[in-house]
Amino acid sequence: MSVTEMFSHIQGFLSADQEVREDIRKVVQGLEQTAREILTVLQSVHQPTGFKDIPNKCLKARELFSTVQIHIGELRTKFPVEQYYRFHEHWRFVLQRLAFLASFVVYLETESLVTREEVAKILGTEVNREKGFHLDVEDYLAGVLIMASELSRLAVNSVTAGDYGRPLRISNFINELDSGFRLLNLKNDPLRKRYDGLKYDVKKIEEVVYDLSIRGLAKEPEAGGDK
Amino acid sequence: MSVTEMFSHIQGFLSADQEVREDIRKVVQGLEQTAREILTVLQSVHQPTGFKDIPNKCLKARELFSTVQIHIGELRTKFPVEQYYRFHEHWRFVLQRLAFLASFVVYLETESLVTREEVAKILGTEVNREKGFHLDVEDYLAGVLIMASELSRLAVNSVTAGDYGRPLRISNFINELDSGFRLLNLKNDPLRKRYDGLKYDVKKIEEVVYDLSIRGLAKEPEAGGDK
Amino acid sequence: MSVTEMFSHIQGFLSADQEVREDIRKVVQGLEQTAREILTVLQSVHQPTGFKDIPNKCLKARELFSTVQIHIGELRTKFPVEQYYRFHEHWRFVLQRLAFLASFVVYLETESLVTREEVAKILGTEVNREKGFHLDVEDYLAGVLIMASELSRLAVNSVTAGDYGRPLRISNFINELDSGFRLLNLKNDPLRKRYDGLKYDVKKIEEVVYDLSIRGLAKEPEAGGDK
Amino acid sequence: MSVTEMFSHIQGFLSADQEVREDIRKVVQGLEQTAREILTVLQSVHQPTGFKDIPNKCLKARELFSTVQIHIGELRTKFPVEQYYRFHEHWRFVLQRLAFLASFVVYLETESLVTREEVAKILGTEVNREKGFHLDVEDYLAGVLIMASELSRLAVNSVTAGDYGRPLRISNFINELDSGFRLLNLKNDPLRKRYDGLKYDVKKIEEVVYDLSIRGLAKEPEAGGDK
Amino acid sequence: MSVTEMFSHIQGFLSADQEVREDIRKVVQGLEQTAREILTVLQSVHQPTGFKDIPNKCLKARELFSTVQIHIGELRTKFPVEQYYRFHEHWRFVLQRLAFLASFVVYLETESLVTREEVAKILGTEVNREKGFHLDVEDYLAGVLIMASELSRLAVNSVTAGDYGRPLRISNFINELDSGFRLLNLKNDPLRKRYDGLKYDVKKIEEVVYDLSIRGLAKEPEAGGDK
Amino acid sequence: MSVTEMFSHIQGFLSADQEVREDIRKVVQGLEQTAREILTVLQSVHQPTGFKDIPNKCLKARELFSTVQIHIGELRTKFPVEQYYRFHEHWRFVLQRLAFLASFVVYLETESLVTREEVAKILGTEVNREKGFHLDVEDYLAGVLIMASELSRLAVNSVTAGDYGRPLRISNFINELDSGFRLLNLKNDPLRKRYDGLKYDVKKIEEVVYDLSIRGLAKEPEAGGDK
Amino acid sequence: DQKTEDFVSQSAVISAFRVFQQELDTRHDKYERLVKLSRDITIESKRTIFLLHRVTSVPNVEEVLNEADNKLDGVRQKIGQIAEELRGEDIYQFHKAFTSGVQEYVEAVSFHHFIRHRTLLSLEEINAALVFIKDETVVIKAPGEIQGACVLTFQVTSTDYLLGVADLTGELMRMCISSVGNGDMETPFELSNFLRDIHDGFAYLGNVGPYEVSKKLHTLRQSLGKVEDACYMLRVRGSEIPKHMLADVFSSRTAVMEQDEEVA
Amino acid sequence: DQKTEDFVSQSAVISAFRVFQQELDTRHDKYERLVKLSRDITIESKRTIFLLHRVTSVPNVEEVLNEADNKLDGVRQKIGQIAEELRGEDIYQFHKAFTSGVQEYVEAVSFHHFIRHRTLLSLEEINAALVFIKDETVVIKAPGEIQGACVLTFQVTSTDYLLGVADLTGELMRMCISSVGNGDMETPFELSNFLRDIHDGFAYLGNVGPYEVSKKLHTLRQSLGKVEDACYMLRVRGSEIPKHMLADVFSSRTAVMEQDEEVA
Ligand SMILES: [Mn+2]
Ligand SMILES: [Mn+2]
Repeated sequence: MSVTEMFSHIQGFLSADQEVREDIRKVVQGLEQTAREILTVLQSVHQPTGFKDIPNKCLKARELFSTVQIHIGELRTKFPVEQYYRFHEHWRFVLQRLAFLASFVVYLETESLVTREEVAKILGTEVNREKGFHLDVEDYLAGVLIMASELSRLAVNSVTAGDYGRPLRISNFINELDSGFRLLNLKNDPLRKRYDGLKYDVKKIEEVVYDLSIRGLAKEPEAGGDK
Repeated sequence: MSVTEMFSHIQGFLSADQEVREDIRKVVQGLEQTAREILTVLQSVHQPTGFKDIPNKCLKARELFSTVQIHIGELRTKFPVEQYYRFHEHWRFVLQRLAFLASFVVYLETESLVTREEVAKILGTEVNREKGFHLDVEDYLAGVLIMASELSRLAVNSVTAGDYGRPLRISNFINELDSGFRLLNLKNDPLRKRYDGLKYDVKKIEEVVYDLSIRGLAKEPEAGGDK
Repeated sequence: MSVTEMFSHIQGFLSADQEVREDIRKVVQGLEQTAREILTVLQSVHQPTGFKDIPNKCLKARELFSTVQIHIGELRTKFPVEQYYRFHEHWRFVLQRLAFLASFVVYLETESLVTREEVAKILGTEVNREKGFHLDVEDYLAGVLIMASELSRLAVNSVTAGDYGRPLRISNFINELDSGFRLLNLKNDPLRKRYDGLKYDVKKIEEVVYDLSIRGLAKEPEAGGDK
Repeated sequence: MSVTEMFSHIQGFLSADQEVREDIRKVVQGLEQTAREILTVLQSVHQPTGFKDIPNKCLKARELFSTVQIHIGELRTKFPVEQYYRFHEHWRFVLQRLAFLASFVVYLETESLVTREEVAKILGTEVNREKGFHLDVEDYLAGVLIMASELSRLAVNSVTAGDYGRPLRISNFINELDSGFRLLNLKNDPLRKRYDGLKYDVKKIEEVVYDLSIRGLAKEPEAGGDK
Repeated sequence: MSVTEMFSHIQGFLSADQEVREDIRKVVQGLEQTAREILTVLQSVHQPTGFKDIPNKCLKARELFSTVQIHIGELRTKFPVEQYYRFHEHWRFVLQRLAFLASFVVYLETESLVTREEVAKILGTEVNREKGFHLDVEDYLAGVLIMASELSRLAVNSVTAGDYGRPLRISNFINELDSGFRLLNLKNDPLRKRYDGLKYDVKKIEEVVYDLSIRGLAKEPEAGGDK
Repeated sequence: MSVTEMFSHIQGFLSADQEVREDIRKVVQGLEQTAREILTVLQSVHQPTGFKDIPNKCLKARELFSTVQIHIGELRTKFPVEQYYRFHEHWRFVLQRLAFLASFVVYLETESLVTREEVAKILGTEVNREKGFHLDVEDYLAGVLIMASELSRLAVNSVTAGDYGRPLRISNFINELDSGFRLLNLKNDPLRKRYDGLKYDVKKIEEVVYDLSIRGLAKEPEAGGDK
Repeated sequence: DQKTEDFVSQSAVISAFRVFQQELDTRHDKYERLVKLSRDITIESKRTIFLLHRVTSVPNVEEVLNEADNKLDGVRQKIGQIAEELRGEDIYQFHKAFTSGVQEYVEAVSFHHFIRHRTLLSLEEINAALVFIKDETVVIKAPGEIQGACVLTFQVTSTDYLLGVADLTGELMRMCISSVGNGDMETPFELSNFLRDIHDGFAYLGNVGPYEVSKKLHTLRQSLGKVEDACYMLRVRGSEIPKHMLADVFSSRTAVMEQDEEVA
Repeated sequence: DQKTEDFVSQSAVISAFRVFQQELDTRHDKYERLVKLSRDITIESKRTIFLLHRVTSVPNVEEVLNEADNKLDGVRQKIGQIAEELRGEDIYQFHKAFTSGVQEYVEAVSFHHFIRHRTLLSLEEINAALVFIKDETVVIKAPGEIQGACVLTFQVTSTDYLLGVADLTGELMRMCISSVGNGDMETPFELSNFLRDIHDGFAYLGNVGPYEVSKKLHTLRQSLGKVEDACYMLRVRGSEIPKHMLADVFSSRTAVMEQDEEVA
């Protein structure tokens, strides 16, 4: 085989690779667009009027997640399954955002922590690495941490909207989450840095609960009733 | 000696050094794991139910500190005593965390400031640099400052838990600490930056005490009775 | 003159410059030490017992300012008078702290804003640049802003100490100050950032006054009558 | 599943991952050591005496490549085959060095460009991505480019050693290589940057040939005889 | 012990530490000054006229090294021997420069590689870590690498000065050095980066030898006599 | 118009812009491909056999330039004419390469400097900015400078190919070019950097001419007679 | 003969380069003039913003707004000078020279607009105000220019608009905190809603928007947080009128507020 | 009574701040004017440097030097305007505003000096040329100013001088390469020695010098390397006149050089 033939052959490889990347990029753009739309729907819960129909907003978000599933379904056809990590960087960012949005919806619906399995189901990915296009553990965790910071904002705004019970429930939830994360031995990487931010969210929410309880506004059964 | 011999000889040095570092890293990982466990035990004091059996939590933490002592005992065998500062960066972070945990336990037990000697005893290190594996003064101070920030959180949460006397006591303690630090002439380093954070803790705690007094809730005998 | 000679010549310049800086640094260290001592004296006004003998504390502080004057007197001998801004960075920080301390003392004594002339007199500097070692207007303003933040803390603590009249007086004072600052066109520099902090001080004091007024504790006669 | 259970489960994942990385790192260290040994063998071709027994040096290098194959065989047992790109960064650097060494040996033996298949065979990897641990196209190309720069050095040193025919042959070879690379549409990445260096190698070799021809020293039969 | 007493005590520690650092800094400044003087002496070998009395320049440098020994002798009295690595950063830079200067002098005198023992003797430090103020292996290696780059400059300038034999000798020396370094397993640190620069020095010197040999100017007995 | 509507509106703008950029990128890829093909055709002039049918190679290149014109024709339809500099970065690089290729062809054909007007005609662009898609003067100059560096290579290789007249003609040409560039006031930008490279090209060619002249190979009659 | 030919070809190259020299110098000089204009615009816009912040503490808002409008007229004149410089040019060629000034103008003018109308000034409105009529129609440079010679426009790009609006949010946050400090109970909520709308708008743009905008998103989010915190605190405080201590809130309240007004 | 007292104290604060406002605005405006002057100085100095590079290719060096001197006179006038602005000020207060312009001037003027005198222009010589006599002695601002009012000086700091000289070395390197290209066999060696002296000088200063200088040391070392390489190559080439091919070197050589001169 001559040098020219060798390099033509290699150029074949490279072109194929570039096409795969181009294809992936396009699908990811669609995903990002949908993710932004879901975000817009869910962000409205922070508005004074937004607290009233959270269930409705969740329904709307759920509908948009079916579009996400279509995109993901398309994405997995764009490259061989065993090359997931070859192209990981292309979708890592948007997948973390989507994991955040999924866990936020589930929290708003049930006030509980979404499992990785549920997120996978909502997004239309596999859970197990072996089965194909999956949600990486670290990306799932990143999504959960983004949600934690959104919840600290929600605690503040729910008070503004006159809902004094929610902060206490958020506080309990976020404390549980914090304990969970303390079980993990994280490397010194972006996830670790994000986790370091969690303690500020915990503190912020505790201060909201404090403001309510010192004014006698945190009068839910769970609050301990000690005053 | 030929150049090759010289460099083979030097490679011996370098390999030995790399092995020492590898060994240290492993022991430090164990220390970090234990530190996270102690933290989990102590974190629960922030919860409404946690205020009830602080002594119990301190006992549990004390038990875990004996594991710390074992790790430290192992660590000191890994390198010659006079090279402490050669490898300082490897354990500096975890040692500061442990100093924080030790001083927090002591505060919870006695509401007083732990001395460096006590911390050294709890962790199983020497106090004097000359005697071997010790706790550097600056690492001790860093640990104390982390505790100060934990105390401002505790002041907030003790109000939520209905304990109105504690914030005032914390306020006095932290003011004393602040005066203490003002005696120090700190360099422009990480410790100085941490110390700059202390004034926010002082302020936060003062605001908690304010909230209690304006509502007539700060009426404990310890409060000085000057109103 | 050969190139080598010229560089020796310049080396002379540079060495002299370094010596000047070394000298300045030493005097500035003394100034910082004294500033910390004055701060410790004045910090005690925040404590419940501290409200009683403010005049006494002011006297003590005034005494320490005479040490400041000695240091400043020494400082001005260290460099040519027209090169003030060449070495400005060395003392800028401590001079702002001292301007703060001077304006705080004057406020505690008379509840009025110290003038630049008075600060200069207290510190032993000139007012006009032309006359020699002076206090830059931006450093004076920075000092005043640090005091504003100290006053918001004082408003909080005076309530704790049972002095309900002081917050209202502070509120008036700080509002006047705020009006003054609104006249200035600041660049995007540290002073601007500090001035942004003033808004939070104003807000905090307003909250204290509000807390007092809804409880009928804001007694008008005390407000301003004592000047 | 409780939050604690979920996170314990996840910690299992993370620990396994960290162990895999630790294992890989160790094998890669061995590979690097062997690569350095091969390099030392091959470097000696640049010395005046080295030109004499190039075949011998190639044989020695070939022997060392069997050690490489053993390391690679070990490496592929350390992680599931479909996660090649998950850990790619760990061995990418050393694999490029090895691809360089393999293509340099083949060039010295046959004065022709090694194919990717041959490199794979020499290193003991697969050629096809699907079959398992393989040599990525871009890493192969990077190795070839490192060789090109080594050849420009060889052209220079062969003249010093009195071999006036070799530079001309290298020049032809490198020109062919350059044409080959011009067929590729490279992204703006490290490989592209390396390729930009190729033109300096081409130019350097042309200048060596020039130096020979202007002095009438490039008169070998292989030189094309066109003058 | 009260908090104030504790902190006064600690301030004692910190002051002592700062004084030690201040003392060290002053001695190091002296060392740097002397190092610059030695550099000035040795740099003159690059001048066209400088090649003539290299021995003389070496003598001058040797004299200045006795000043170095005095400074080092003073330095070792400034801190306890087992805290070498606590203050290492203060003298690391200048010690590497001095190791370079010592190895350059020795090369100019004997055209051989200085051993670590010799450098230690020239600078007046210990060789063994255990014995006290020593020259760290990595600092010695850094000094040797700086010399390598100086030698590539010397090869160029010796040709300009009409000395055609020196480059060939430098080339042999530097190749030996390169082989030596290839025995080392360097971490990914500044030293590694410096070592990566060595290959440019090797190449540069080879090109000088090439330029000489193609013009028949490299006619020393060692050159192989192949033309 | 509500804030949301305004952002949707702007989103429209931005999407349109992105599409334009995507379109441009595709056409530019085609241009780059063609440019690489022209380069391959012209590169062969550097080879000993290549000197024989330069005219033929120029014809081939001219043919490929008609493809360039088609691409450029397409490119100008992709965006509004007055926004050339909005998207300049997308094609700047390839246009400089093409300007180089055009000026190289013209030099090979006529041994004279192509005018900006001619380049524009060859590439199918306008000369005047007002008329539409044009060639920026700095891009034209960059192309000319790339050619200069190619000519220094050609001078070297023409000697290898036994053409001793060409270097002298190139020398005259390049000197004229250098005089032209000396008239320009360049900013510290890429063009300035490229222009700095011209000095080295001039130097290299001068060296070739020197080599020829000391050997009596620089035959005056050939120098310039053929224009 | 040979030499003359040389000379002719030489002067061709040299004279071509003389043309390039002039072209490059002209371009560079223009760029420099635009940079200077941009700096002037930045400074004057910043001063206008400082002036506008006074509205939270003075009794006569309209007076401040008018003064600011006058200042902005001055800025617009400078922008007119930019437009003059860019007459017949591709504005993107010189965009870097004046982008920062234009962004600062967008910030100032949209701040002014918000204070007066409580809405977001649109890009179209901004551009509509940047039409300049020139008196000096005497100089007619090119034949085709005659009818348009007396009207000049300047078009702010959507990127500059977005960057200006992103900075505006910082000023809105400052205004919010000041309002709380001045005892204003309504403005903070208005600002909070407005800022949330802008925040959601930017979030919706996401990374479709220009790169520089995404760098500012973090600050924007922080500002929104500060404003939401302020509103939260107003609500929490407002919730609390403890019965056992209740005084005549409203009378004392108004007393305090009157005093505030005197001070301002 | 209370209210009047308030009013008085209020106006004291407010009027103090009005003074501060004026002081700050004046300072800021002055800074801005100095920045603009500095930009002008930079551009004109850079153009002078480009002009000076023509000396390696033109027959009449003196003409270029004179033209450059005229340009530098223009720059000095601008520096005079800076001096005017700084009259009675602490120049370090505004130093950042004009430091880059002054450095570029040092680079240009010392380049000019080197070409004419082949020595390094000293800081003292530079400053001696920055003395300005003002005609408008009519305006006497302060009583003490009378005798000095018509003479203004500007002092380049040693740091600015060093930074300018550090940049000069880049231009010297360019000049060296150009000289080789033009067949000049002597200038490169002169430049090499001069550059080595400056390099050794900077090495001797070491980290005693300002921080910005040490950042430039690497580039300086590179420039020196390029110049030393060029001299090396001249020497190697010059060593080689192969006997078996020797032609009439000198005659053909001069032919080539004559031709070069025609082109220039
Ligand atoms: Mn702004
Ligand atoms: Mn320059």
